[in-house]
Amino acid sequence: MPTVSNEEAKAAVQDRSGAQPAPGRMTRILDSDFFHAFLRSKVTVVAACGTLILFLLAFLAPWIAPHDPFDLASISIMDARVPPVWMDYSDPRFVLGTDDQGRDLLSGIFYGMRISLIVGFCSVFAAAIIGITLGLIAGYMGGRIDALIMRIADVQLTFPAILIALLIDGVANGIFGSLDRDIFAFYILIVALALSFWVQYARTVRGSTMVEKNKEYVQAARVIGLPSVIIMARHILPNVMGPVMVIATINLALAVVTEATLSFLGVGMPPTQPSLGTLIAIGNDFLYSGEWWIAIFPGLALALLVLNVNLLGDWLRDALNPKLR
Amino acid sequence: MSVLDIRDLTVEFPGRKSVFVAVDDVSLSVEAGKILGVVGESGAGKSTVGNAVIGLLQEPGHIAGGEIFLHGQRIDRLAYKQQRLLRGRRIGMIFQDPLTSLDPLQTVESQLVETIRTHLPLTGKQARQRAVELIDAVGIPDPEERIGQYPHQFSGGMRQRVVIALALCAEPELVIADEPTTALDVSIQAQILELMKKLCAERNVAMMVITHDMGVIADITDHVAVMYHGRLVEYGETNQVLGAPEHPYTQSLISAVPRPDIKVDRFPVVNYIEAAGTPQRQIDISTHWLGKARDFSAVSGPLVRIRDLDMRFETRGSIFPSRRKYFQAVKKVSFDIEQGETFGLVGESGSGKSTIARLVTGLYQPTSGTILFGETDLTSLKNRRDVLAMRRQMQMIFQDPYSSLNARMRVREIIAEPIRFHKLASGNAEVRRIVDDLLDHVGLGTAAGQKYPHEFSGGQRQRISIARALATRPRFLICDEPTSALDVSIQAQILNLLKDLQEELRLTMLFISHDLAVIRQMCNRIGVMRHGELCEVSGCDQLFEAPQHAYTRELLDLMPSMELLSRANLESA
Amino acid sequence: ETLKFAFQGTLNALDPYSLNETFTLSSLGNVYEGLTRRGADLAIEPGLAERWEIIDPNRWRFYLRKGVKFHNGSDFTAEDVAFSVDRVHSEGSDLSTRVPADAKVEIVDDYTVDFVLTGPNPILHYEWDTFYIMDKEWTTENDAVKVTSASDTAANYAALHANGTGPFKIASHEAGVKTVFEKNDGWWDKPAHNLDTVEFTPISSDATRVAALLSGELDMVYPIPVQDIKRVNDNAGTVALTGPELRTIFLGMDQMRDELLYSDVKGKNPFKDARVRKAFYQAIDIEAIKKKVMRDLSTPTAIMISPFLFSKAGEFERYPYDPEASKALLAEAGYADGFSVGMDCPNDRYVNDEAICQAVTAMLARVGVKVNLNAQPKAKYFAKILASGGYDTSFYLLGWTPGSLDSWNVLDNLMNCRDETGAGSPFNNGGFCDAKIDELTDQILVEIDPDKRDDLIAEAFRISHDNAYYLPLHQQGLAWGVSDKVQLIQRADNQFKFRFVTKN
Amino acid sequence: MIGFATRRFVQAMIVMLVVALLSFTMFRFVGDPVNQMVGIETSLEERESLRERLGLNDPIPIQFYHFLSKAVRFDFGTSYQFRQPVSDLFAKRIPATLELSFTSALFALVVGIPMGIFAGLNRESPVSKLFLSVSLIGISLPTFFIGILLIFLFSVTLQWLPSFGRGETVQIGSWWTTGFLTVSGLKALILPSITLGLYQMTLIMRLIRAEMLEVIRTDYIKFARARGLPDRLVNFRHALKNTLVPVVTITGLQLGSIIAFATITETVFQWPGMGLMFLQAVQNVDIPIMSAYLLLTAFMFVAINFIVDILYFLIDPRLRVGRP
Ligand SMILES: Nc1ncnc2c1ncn2[C@@H]1O[C@H](COP(=O)(O)OP(=O)(O)OP(=O)(O)O)[C@@H](O)[C@H]1O
Ligand SMILES: Nc1ncnc2c1ncn2[C@@H]1O[C@H](COP(=O)(O)OP(=O)(O)OP(=O)(O)O)[C@@H](O)[C@H]1O
Ligand SMILES: [Mg+2]
Ligand SMILES: [Mg+2]
Ligand code: NI
Repeated sequence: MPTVSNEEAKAAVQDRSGAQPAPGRMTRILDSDFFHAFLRSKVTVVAACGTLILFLLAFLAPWIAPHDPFDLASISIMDARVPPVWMDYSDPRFVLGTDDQGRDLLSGIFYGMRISLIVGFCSVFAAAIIGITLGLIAGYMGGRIDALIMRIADVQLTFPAILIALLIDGVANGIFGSLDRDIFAFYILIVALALSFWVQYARTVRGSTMVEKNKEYVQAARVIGLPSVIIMARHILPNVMGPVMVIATINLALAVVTEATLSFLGVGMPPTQPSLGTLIAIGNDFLYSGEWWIAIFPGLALALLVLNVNLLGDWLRDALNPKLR
Repeated sequence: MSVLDIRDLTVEFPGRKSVFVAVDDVSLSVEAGKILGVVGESGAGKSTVGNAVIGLLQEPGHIAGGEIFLHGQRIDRLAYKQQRLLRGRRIGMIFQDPLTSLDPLQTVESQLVETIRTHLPLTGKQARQRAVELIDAVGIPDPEERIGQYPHQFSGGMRQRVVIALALCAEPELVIADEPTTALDVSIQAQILELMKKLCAERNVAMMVITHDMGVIADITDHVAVMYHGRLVEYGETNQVLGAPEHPYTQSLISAVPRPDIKVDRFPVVNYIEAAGTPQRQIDISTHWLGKARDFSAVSGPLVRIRDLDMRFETRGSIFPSRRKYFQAVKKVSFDIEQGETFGLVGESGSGKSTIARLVTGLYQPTSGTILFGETDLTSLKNRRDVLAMRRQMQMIFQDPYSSLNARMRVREIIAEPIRFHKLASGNAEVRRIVDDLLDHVGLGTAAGQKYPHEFSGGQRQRISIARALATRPRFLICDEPTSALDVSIQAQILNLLKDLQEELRLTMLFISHDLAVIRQMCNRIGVMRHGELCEVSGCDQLFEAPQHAYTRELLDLMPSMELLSRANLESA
Repeated sequence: ETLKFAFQGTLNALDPYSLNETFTLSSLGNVYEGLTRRGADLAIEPGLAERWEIIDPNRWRFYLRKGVKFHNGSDFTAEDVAFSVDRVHSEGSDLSTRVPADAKVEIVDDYTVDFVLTGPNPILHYEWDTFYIMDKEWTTENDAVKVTSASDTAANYAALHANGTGPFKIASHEAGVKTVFEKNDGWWDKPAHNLDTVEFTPISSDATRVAALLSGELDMVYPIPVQDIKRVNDNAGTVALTGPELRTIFLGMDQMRDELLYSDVKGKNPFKDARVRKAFYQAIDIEAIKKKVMRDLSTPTAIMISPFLFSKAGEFERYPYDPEASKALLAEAGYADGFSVGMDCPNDRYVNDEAICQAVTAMLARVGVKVNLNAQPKAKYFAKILASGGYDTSFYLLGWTPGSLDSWNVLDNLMNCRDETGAGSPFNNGGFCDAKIDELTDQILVEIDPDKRDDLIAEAFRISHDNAYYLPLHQQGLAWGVSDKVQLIQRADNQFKFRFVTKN
Repeated sequence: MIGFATRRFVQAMIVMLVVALLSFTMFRFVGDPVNQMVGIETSLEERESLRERLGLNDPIPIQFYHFLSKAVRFDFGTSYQFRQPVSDLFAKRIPATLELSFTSALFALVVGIPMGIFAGLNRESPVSKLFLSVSLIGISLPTFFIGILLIFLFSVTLQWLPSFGRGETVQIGSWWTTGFLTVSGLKALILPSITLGLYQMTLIMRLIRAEMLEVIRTDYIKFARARGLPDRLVNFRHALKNTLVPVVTITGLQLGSIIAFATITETVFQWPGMGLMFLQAVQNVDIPIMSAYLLLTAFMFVAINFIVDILYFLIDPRLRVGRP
């Protein structure tokens, strides 16, 4: 094994940092340990590409999907439940077949994924932000503030997403009237999901924060004179992010699925604009009758998405931990 | 026959762009009943050798070449299972960082008992009995009571002793002790060294002791290995090496050992530096960033006045107040620290020194008593703004450098943070410059800024901690064992820097240390602590020449002798 | 033999007057009996009354069956009939319409009762097959005279126990979990069934219900989703029984408001224009819905009542599916570019209700009408579109089965004028008002001669058809899944009567 | 401790008050209960009188007051659907739900914890990667879908396990019925508990794995290894215990939601528990059941979180801050 002598190594190290002229931002990113660690993990690169492709498919759906499943005038019930092309009685127009309304399943997955992605990511993100903030405050401050936040969390826990959605929907209807529900559907979904998810983050972060705040590095930060906000954000937060990332990536799946349930309850997207979860729910009814593709393909798409995002999340969590690189 | 035989050991830490060779072609051997001392520059690879022997190199480090034999059996290639069987039973390991080596969630007792029962066929009761004996043997008072406590309830030195007890409890044939006495006062240190010597003599144990303390080397070792930059530069019998060092690094190292007997102006520095070593310049404080004018309000009289300070920890909680148990860590302590003075605090391990430091910085609320900083009573500060203002003037170097560093931040960010936050620099570029400069001054080199704390050796971590404390340009610096993990050359460099700062800026310091030589060189006045009480406060020379209190005399008597260090070398300093 | 079966809904209270709902009445009909009952073909048969006659237009006389005993052993007499009529009228009863409020019961002797009416009513006894006679002594003894209503704090005895005269007794009942019926050995009629016990479990999930049948755990489940019919038939040992149901599925439109609540047409109501309604009618390809959504398990219809319930139904024919004609009509009405309208639809009430709405939405899109579909579970849906929600809808899908199996019920509930509060025809959610239909409805109620009556009914339906007041879609089908071991009779009213079942 | 507990109890009361208030506001949006209580043909006047009798026309604060004053006497009224006292209904349903929750929690923990540890220790092992991915696919599919697939496989095709219900149950004492004591009862538990526990299992497994990855790189684990402790001790006593704070938090929350909201699983498997009843109550706007249920849930969550908070102290001695 070729070994580099001590001096050379030290020299190399020194070269890297100071002497060179400041490189451009792009070079800096490409040159960073982070990016390097990324490239080194094959699985992650694949997962990142997979995620990217799924995102592109979803957001470019109007341009790349062979049909527009949300354009009602273009779909025909007579095309309903056509099997995928490699099966008998298929139709070359519909590669993966059609659903019970005659929507092209491939296009439906693209379009539906867009809804699912927006709702899923926004709600998980919002929930994580709320939860982390409140959790940090509760854990770090303790005492009354902690009790208050945690009891609010208890109240919140009592109400499952379904009830929250109904509540918000009712309030929104009361305020805005029922007219613009298409526009509000998104917000209602996101708010309802975010509200029902944040507690997990808050409680987890709080628990870990209570442990972390007694550690010496936090005390050192206090001795420096950093204000609580900075201690929480810069010192404690990175050290409690591990579980948060796990929950967040898993929650994505839950959000997508819950969105479908809420839509069924009439507080989400209209049935003429099925999301990925809704497609699965529709297909679920057709499993016994042999029309498996309606559920299986969207299910696969969702599983693929969740898998990729989780693999990315796993890697990111490891990468954020310098000891694991 | 030698118990441990290391042949041509090379250990590498592959980085992204280059491979860092931490140990370069080192060959050593330790014989049964003999003690091998390993000294050398901080970051030279001493701990890495120890870790390699026990097979617990931190990833991504790995053995790149060489062989390790235990009683003639090759152990560096053993399967995981067999390697495990060696650990504890045949090789006892004392890691350098005793404060993080103990599981925070288990009592000391359970950690001891489980280790004993893993290796020895004892019942739970017997194991506990033995655990108590061990704890007693390493000099922890009140073992029956103490053993049921958790590591965080122990002082630094006590934790170090627990770790020693854990390493020795299965009576291994080889003990690797990585700086086993850094946090111990001289009397405990003597006791521990005695214990180790006894083990060697009576049970024929082979021992490898890594240390910076030349006194320890002289005292107990049979052979010495000197390491520099990953390589073995000198290796031989202790008398030989200490008395007539051959390699210039060894010579210069010995010459830099601080002297407890006379007070000198500056610490002698090591003048042997290889090409790529860290530059050591004397700085000109008047033009340097560290010396820039500071806007602290003037204070008349002592800067810090401590009055009747009491600190009580609850060691057992209960719903019934009568069943609660308390531990009185600090009892009615009062002293003043004048502006521009260094107040030394020495004393028994576990006597409450770190607790006082923490009380002063406000990390603990005292049970009673007042701490005046200038005219402000720190214990009654409520206003957040005032607290912050105080904090800026006051900094602390923690006893345990590693756990006081946020493992997820790069060293550069760690040091830059106080500068940014206290707005001591005008822009990012300046912050960067200051950080690089500080890193230079503590002998780490600017490249270190890119790395994370876990990538450093024990001494290097301690220097990061020092750099961070200096970064705020404090008026009052609390140093809790600031140089315990540093080799004499770095120690000299840093202590000299502190002295310079003190001279120019009237930096006030509370200096906690077990190293009486360092105390003697650094401090104007010294407090001696025992059992939470301050038994004596007096001027430096007076204390060393005419100690009042019996305990002080005991301490001074136990200072390791320097006889073996050749007179010639001492003279040349 | 033991019959195990599942239904999608639950059997809650056992009080036969507390809920006017098909499944509850159907189940209790195995335990309780009415004065009349309906046979396999839904023809009215003598039940607890052996025969009856109209002695003058306002007085009906019923001759009760002798020797009939309730499950607890007490005799069935005229007292019980009178008691039951009182009870069904009492507060908390959900079936009070079974007997006209002003009808009086006169006990002639122990086995003869007269019903005295204030005016002629040819269909007085049409719904009596589900007006179950209770035992006066048992009910009084157990302090259950008052019908348990939702506002009570304690359930009364009759809600948890049953004491009828029917072929089965209730052996145990845990609402929402399981109900066990036991053969009544003392039943007055000769049993055609060979069952000893019947176990009922509610299974709300369609797939689970079908799975339980396929795996042989159950002998009979209903309903089964239309898409699973093939699967059930293909599976060895099970068959799907299908047949027409009496429920008519139709679309209604708000024709009352001057401006639609949910539409981009402002200042006027397009549905007030018959051409728009006809355009909608002709835009809907009902055959496609039948084939693709209902998998042939539906019968497209042109009128608002099942052809089984109205002899002249065959005279009506749907307007043909013709998108071009539809567009032309829209253009004529001034909506050449179409318009948008919100549609309300339940998604758990009727067979494939949401899918039908979606198909309609897509079909209307093809003629330029943009429909914003709002599909909801029935609880929210009904709360919105019915009187209690202020008829908050512009366009909706609804299904209707006339409880009396007679057209008058349809006319009275769905097709007469109403005001904002629902007085008049409460379920005329669209609120259209045609004085002629109202007039005909009143005549039909009192017309005794069946032929004349049918003519009047036909005339009323004709008016509705010509004006496209409603857009009838189809009669929805019934689909029951049955094990090969079981023979049974599927009645078009979707009632499952154990007395027709044999198992081997 | 006693002080802590009483404080929490007072807080729990406040929480329940808020829950009661919120549920009251909410029920106005869920639908009209009267529609569910009567047949579709019931006349408007009757509906109106029913509303009146139910007190649904009273001003909300009055309704709230009535509700509260009864609730403190554990009287939650009569279910609109079942016409039975809500408390009786709960008593009947609770055993089913608790047994199912217990089994699935057991499943989640017994599978999740060891697999999490394994995956954390053997980061690169193909087995752990496979397990992580498969469990992810498991959770990315909706519960109902998984339930149906399991039923299809094990009930319809293989005919090994029942597709619905609790099987035979045995009465213990006056109100508890158990499925643990009969073969059919145990068989009936398998599919629903897997369906219900899959999500929690995945979550716990991934959490433990993530935390393990960090913990095993700490100095005290290194030292524990250096002392030659057997892997079992190192992994379980030292490493696992140090990962527990987030795990206990999430387990507590998940356990709560298993018990409280097993709605979908219970629906798919027609499990006669509280979740099923709750879903039916939501669909049928059965306000007494819903509000009693929410109060019960609120209390349960407060209790679970109380236990979790106590567990923190038991797990981590540093949290028992010794203050004079
Ligand atoms: N995980 C790591 N990654 C990269 N480099 C490392 C890592 N651990 C140690 N090093 C480097 O290896 C060298 C040797 O470290 P080691 O801990 O053996 O030093 P040491 O001789 O024990 O020093 P000290 O006396 O300060 O403890 C140091 O320069 C350190 O920076
Ligand atoms: N959180 C705590 N709970 C209980 N006892 C404590 C706690 N912290 C410290 N102690 C006890 O207080 C005493 C003083 O501890 P301190 O850390 O101040 O000692 P020290 O003088 O710094 O010793 P060393 O030189 O070994 O670091 C010790 O006996 C220690 O066990
Ligand atoms: Mg070291
Ligand atoms: Mg200390
Ligand atoms: Ni400088």
